[in-house]
Amino acid sequence: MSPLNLTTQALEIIAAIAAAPLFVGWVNQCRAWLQNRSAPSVLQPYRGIRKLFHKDAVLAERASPLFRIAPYMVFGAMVLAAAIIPSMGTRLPLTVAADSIALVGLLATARMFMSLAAMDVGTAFGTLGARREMMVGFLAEPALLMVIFVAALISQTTSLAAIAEHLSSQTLALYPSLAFTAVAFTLVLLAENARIPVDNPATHLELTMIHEAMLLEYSARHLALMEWAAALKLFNYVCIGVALFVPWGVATESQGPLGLLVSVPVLALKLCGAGAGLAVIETVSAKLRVFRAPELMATAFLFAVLGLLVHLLLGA
Amino acid sequence: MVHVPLLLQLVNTCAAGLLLLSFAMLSQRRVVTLVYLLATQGALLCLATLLLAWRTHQHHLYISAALTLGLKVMFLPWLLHRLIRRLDVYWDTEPLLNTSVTMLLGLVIVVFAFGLAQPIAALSSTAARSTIGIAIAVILLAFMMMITRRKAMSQVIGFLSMENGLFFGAMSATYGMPMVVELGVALDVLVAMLVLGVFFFQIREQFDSLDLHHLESLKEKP
Amino acid sequence: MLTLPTTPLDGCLTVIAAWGVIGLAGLLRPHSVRFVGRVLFPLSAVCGLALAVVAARGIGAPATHAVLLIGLPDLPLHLRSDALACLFLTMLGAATTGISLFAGGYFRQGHGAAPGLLCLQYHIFLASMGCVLLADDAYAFMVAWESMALSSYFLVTTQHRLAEIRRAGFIYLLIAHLGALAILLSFGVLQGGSWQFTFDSMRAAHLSPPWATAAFLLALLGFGAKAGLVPLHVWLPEAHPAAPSPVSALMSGVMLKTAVYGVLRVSFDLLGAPPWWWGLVALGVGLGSAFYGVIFTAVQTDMKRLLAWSSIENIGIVFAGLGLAIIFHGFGMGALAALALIASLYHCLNHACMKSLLFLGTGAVLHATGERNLGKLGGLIHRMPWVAWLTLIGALAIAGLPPLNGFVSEWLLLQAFLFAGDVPRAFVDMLLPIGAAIVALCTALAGYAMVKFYGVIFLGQPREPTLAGAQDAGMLERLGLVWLAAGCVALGLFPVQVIGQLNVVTHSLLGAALADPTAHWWLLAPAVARGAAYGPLVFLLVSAVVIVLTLLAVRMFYHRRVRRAPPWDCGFARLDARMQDSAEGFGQPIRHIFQPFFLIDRELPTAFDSKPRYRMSVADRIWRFGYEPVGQAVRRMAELVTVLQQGRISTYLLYSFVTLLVLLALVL
Amino acid sequence: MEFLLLLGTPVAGALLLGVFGARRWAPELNALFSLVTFAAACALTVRIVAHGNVLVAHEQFFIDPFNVFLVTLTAFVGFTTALFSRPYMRVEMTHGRLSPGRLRLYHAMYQLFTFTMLLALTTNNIGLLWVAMEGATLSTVLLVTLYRTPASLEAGWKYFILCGVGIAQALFGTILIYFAAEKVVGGEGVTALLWTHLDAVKTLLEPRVMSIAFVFLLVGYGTKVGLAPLHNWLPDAHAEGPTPISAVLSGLLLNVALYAVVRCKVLVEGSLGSQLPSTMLMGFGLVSVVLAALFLWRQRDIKRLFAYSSVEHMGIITFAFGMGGPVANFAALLHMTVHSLTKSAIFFTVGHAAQKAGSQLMDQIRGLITLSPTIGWGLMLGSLAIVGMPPFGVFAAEFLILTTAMKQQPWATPILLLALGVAFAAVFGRVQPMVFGETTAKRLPHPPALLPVFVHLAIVLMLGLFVPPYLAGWYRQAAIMIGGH
Repeated sequence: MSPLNLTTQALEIIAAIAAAPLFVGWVNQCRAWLQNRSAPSVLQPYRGIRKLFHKDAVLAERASPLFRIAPYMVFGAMVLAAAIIPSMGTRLPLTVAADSIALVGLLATARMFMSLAAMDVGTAFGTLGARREMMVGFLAEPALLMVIFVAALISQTTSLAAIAEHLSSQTLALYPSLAFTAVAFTLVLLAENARIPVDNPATHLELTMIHEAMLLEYSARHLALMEWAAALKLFNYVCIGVALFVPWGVATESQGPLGLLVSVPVLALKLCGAGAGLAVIETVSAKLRVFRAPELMATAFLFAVLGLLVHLLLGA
Repeated sequence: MVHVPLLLQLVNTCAAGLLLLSFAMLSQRRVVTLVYLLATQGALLCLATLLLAWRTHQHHLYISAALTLGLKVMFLPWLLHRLIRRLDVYWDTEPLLNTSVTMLLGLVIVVFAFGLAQPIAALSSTAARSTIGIAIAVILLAFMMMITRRKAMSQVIGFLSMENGLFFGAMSATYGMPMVVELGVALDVLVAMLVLGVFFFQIREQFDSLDLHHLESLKEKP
Repeated sequence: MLTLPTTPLDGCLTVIAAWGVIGLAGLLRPHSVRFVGRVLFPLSAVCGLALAVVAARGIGAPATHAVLLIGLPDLPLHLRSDALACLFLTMLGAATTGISLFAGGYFRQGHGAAPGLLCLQYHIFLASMGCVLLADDAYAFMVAWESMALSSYFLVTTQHRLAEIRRAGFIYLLIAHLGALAILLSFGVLQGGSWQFTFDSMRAAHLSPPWATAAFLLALLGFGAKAGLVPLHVWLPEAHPAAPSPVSALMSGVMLKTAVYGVLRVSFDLLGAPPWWWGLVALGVGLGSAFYGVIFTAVQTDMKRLLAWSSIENIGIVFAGLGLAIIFHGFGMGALAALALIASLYHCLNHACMKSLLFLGTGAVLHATGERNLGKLGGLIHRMPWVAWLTLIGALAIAGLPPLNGFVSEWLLLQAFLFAGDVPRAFVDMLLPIGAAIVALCTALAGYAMVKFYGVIFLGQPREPTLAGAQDAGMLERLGLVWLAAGCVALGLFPVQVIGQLNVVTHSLLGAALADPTAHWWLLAPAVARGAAYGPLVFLLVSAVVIVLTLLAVRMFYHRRVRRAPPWDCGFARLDARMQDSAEGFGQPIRHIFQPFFLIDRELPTAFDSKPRYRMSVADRIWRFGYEPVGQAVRRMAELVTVLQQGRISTYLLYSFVTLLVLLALVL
Repeated sequence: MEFLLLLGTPVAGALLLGVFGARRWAPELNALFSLVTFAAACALTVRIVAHGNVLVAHEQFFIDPFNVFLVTLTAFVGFTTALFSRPYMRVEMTHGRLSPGRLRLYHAMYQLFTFTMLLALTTNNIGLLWVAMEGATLSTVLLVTLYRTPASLEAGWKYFILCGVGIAQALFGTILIYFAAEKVVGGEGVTALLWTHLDAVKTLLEPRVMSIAFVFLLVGYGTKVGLAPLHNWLPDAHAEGPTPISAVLSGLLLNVALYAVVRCKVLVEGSLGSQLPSTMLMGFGLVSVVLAALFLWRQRDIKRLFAYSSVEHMGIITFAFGMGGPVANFAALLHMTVHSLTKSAIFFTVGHAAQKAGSQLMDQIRGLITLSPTIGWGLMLGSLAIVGMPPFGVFAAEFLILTTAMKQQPWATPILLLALGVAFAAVFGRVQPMVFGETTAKRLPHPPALLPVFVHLAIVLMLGLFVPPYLAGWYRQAAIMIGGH
């Protein structure tokens, strides 16, 4: 492992941790613009997190150690995920830790801990949130897996870095299968990150909320970590999408230090675009009833499998 | 036409008589008469045995004739009469199958029996080989009688007449069985009758009738 | 001073004999819990450990035979220990070590039968499982197989005073017996005209394809009945909850695997070269069972029944891998076949650990609370921390989460599915990705079910006041749980070493193996795909480092003040335990989504009920529409037959008469 | 010499007990006589093992491997049953179901019955065989009607008439054999009925006659074996008689009748040289197995249940003999042994169970295992053994039979397997609730005598895992002798 790779790795982790709230802020701002409201500052998420860290933590009397560990677990899982996803460079030392399947497993672990923590206090809200989260998750997870499988089949490997490298290294080729999976992935992204139409991060209306319901009992630093982890999660998903569908510009072994320098602004551009797109989707679509969410996920799953079949059929 | 000596003609006549008696028993409903018929059957059997014994100089046939006389002509009918009087069962009720049909079936069975007897008779070297068919017929008719009757008593009589048939068959085919067996058989029949005697009284005291429809409670409940 | 056994076979036999002796020793003082629990069961755990060690060393060793003096006059019992048998024996030994330790603390007075008797049945069960794995002729196999069913039946009906437990036992033994008859028939076909019933002669026999297929399908039927493959699974959700927990653990964790062993033995060893489409059958049945099992897992409200259904799911996954292996083997794709088979075997090992762990956990809960119904549990993590945290490991593992063991086999299986690309048969190559999708879906649903299982039992508020008195598990029980949990972790962190052993087995079965799976001791990288790798140790290390750093950072830069307060009640002051999600509630989305699969009987309160109550039960369609009609049919035939026996003597005489005439007519 | 002892003891016993049968020590005396008989049988066996076949009393009696093991079995089961009937009959007395007079009759007839069976087994003269069979019927009829209840009278009557008529057919069959043999053996009378002589010349016997004779013999003795559809007397007689009698009927009488059938089959097959007799036996066997399996489903009375299970097993054995060949015959003999041991053991436990519950209706027998573990386990293990669960001997026999069937009559195998499955469900489904569950019954005045049960089951278990070489060799000889082709 060359120093270059090490720096890439470190850079990626730090960038992810640092930029995740910023991305959230960016998405909110875009959305505000689209809905021509006066937008909060892009830095608003940082302020929120800082404020939370300063507050006293209030724990429910019945909270068990699991409840206190969960935020660190979730946060750690997201950081590890960020380390694996080739957002800037493909030669990451840590990719040996986990390939794309393990990545999905990692995200599942985070989800599971979050749900368990939500059930720990034993309020109506927590369990309700946990149930809905798992309900969305058990369809979103295989869908995501299928999405990744298509790319994996195209590039004959399950290592995300290798996939990105393979897809980026070749001249522009049209993969109809990837078109299907792109749709599926978008739906999964929305669902997994508690965005409209599946969930509405802005409200605390128990009939609609999923993610927020799980966090109700958290406060102060724990809540801060959870929020940060959520931001990281969104960031990671977008990066996965980037790595799978628009990998061009990512730094590969051949390009050396220059590639890395190039890849950073490229990534920034991609993220801005993605954020804007996300905002658009969230603006034009309406919140679904909770029980429509599984149908949406089923559609995603279906699209992903279709993509797989298309790939096998057309060999592309 | 081959000439048949007089004695054998007589034996055949006895055989015919036996068959006739079986038919009579098949149709007869008066129990006392059934017993008389049975006794007559025994008598004919005994006569036939004697004739054969005389013609073939088989001495042990005399003994079996004596057995027949003692057992089937005298003792058993006497026993049955006594039972009938003690339990006053003089009449059998209407048989399960009406008489004319029974007769017709009996005819069919006789034909079947004769057919069955052909290969056996063909081999037999005994004087009375032609009567084997009749023996089988008697057995099967007795069987039928047991099937169609409703009173325990008449069933027993059918059983005995079957014994007669067997006996006659043994004799006409092979001049009777070895003495050991003959005695054994006779003993069994005797014991059987005694057991039956006991039986009748037990049944009687339980159901105060010998009607078989009392004995239909043990069955697979649907 | 007994001389140490030389070959693995001798070693295994010694252990099995020792188990027999321990079992009989139980009859010395049948009612003394101290003697049986504190002396005999730990002893049998030691034996289990010995078996595990001996058998593990035997995996690499060449096959050894033995012929006992007992058996049928012309067919003495043949025994044989080869790689496959040794692998499963290792599993038996390892799982038994934990379970017996736990059982030592578990069985106590008033469990229906006397502890000594239970001890006897338990050890006969263990010994017969060992014999099943060692048997090398049809008779020995059948005897061991049925003794296994019988002894487990008695264990299942320990609390025979309850009607439903008797019913469970009856269904169990009936299906087991019918399955055994199918297996017997299959052996009858397998010997292929040699009429020697030793496995050697079966290996030598060359069957025509139709007969080979018949043998395979019969074996699949027979062993499937034991493994609980849909639609032969009906006994499993009944029997496993009925048994005492250590027995449930043994049945679910080990006994089901003997069925897998049987199928492997028949298809790869006795039959030799299975055609690819058998694999398709196995794959279909496996995936079907996995899916059917997991959706039922998600809606159960009885914790042991939930685990039983989850066993159906896992066995389904094992058979899916097995089918995949057969398919690849049929197409001559050696490496992939090896990969699939390894995934399947690996999942067997995993399931043995995690399912036993979970069943023992429920056993401890059952002891502490006397409750099996999820609706009456909750919040036990405060009362029974040991059980709770150890069970958490099992739950995470069975949900297939890295870096625990469940994930490894899932990973291997998905790899196998994924790179099946060049299967030279249309449709098949289309079907395989669907299979992968189903496996993924099942794993995700397993996660759902496990969140429900763990969350409802251990987290939240206690739903019953009585739970306040719950005691944590005793010393022996903890030991057992720790052992199995350690197994889960070890299998999760050191897959390479395990696969090194499994590779030997696959090589002996398929004649093919992975190139060199043990290239890096810390990195799981089967050579089938470029760059596809998974390093559990790194994974664990990195995430641990990150978590610790975060923790330290937070503590360094900020305060660590914590205040305790009642949870937020949305201004509604009387928030109580009843307002948590019930088990039914948690299963509701699954019921809603997969409605057609369930036979739901719901009783909803109306607005005007004076005392409204909600009752809901989910039944299995297969039982209603597959089994009950058969029973009806037999009953109807029996009714018809009874017409023959109407008690009238004349009729009986008529039968004899007609029989006589018919036979005479026949000979004429 | 042991042979006289073997046949003499029961006769003496019958006479003696006919006089003292009602005394307090009569049961012990009964058991003692049976024990002596058993000892004689063992001595005889030893002698056979040492010197091979023997003929005694001017060839009127002979012992060969086939019947010697049945003799030992009969004597053994007779002895254990006598042991069992000691406390059982006492309880019956205390319940007031028996008068001293009846007890005398019971003991006398019990010995007489033993005698007739031993005679039937050991005689060389097929005529005497017939006489002995009839004698067995007569001696048991009175035992079946021992309680003089309406039901028992009905059962006795049916037993008497059906078996009597059947036996009569058998007599005609015997006559025909004699007739056919006379031609060949010639000589005056007796020798033409001696099985040994017939066996020597069986190939010369006239086929047509022999085939007809076989039909009569099969129907005749088959009625006593209880082959469907001639079995109708069997369940009634088993259910209504005293339990020890049910035990010996199932365990011994059926065997003896089957023995007679097989002896005749050997002769007839020899003369015909065709498969006809085998086919008939297999047909009867299959019909019996299937019908019995279905009948089992409808039973309410526990003794009827096991009576039908006897029909089923007799069907299996008959089928095996029908298939012929060393393996099948071997299996059939093994099955005869284990069946009579297991079934009698079951009837022992059933007797005690019914006494405890005060009823033979299965719905009223509950929770035996809590009431009296020994009885409970006895019934449970016995039933598991009888439905063919390894490692009991019944399974070993069925394993051999089924595998041979797959080899020789593949078409029949699925039928057999299905029937076995159905029978398993029926029997086990009835037994389980009786053994397990709660109970309300109370203890008995006399402790149950369950030693016989566990001795029987132990032997059966051993035969399942290990058939002693001499026993095996003995079976083999017998198997070869009865037409191992």
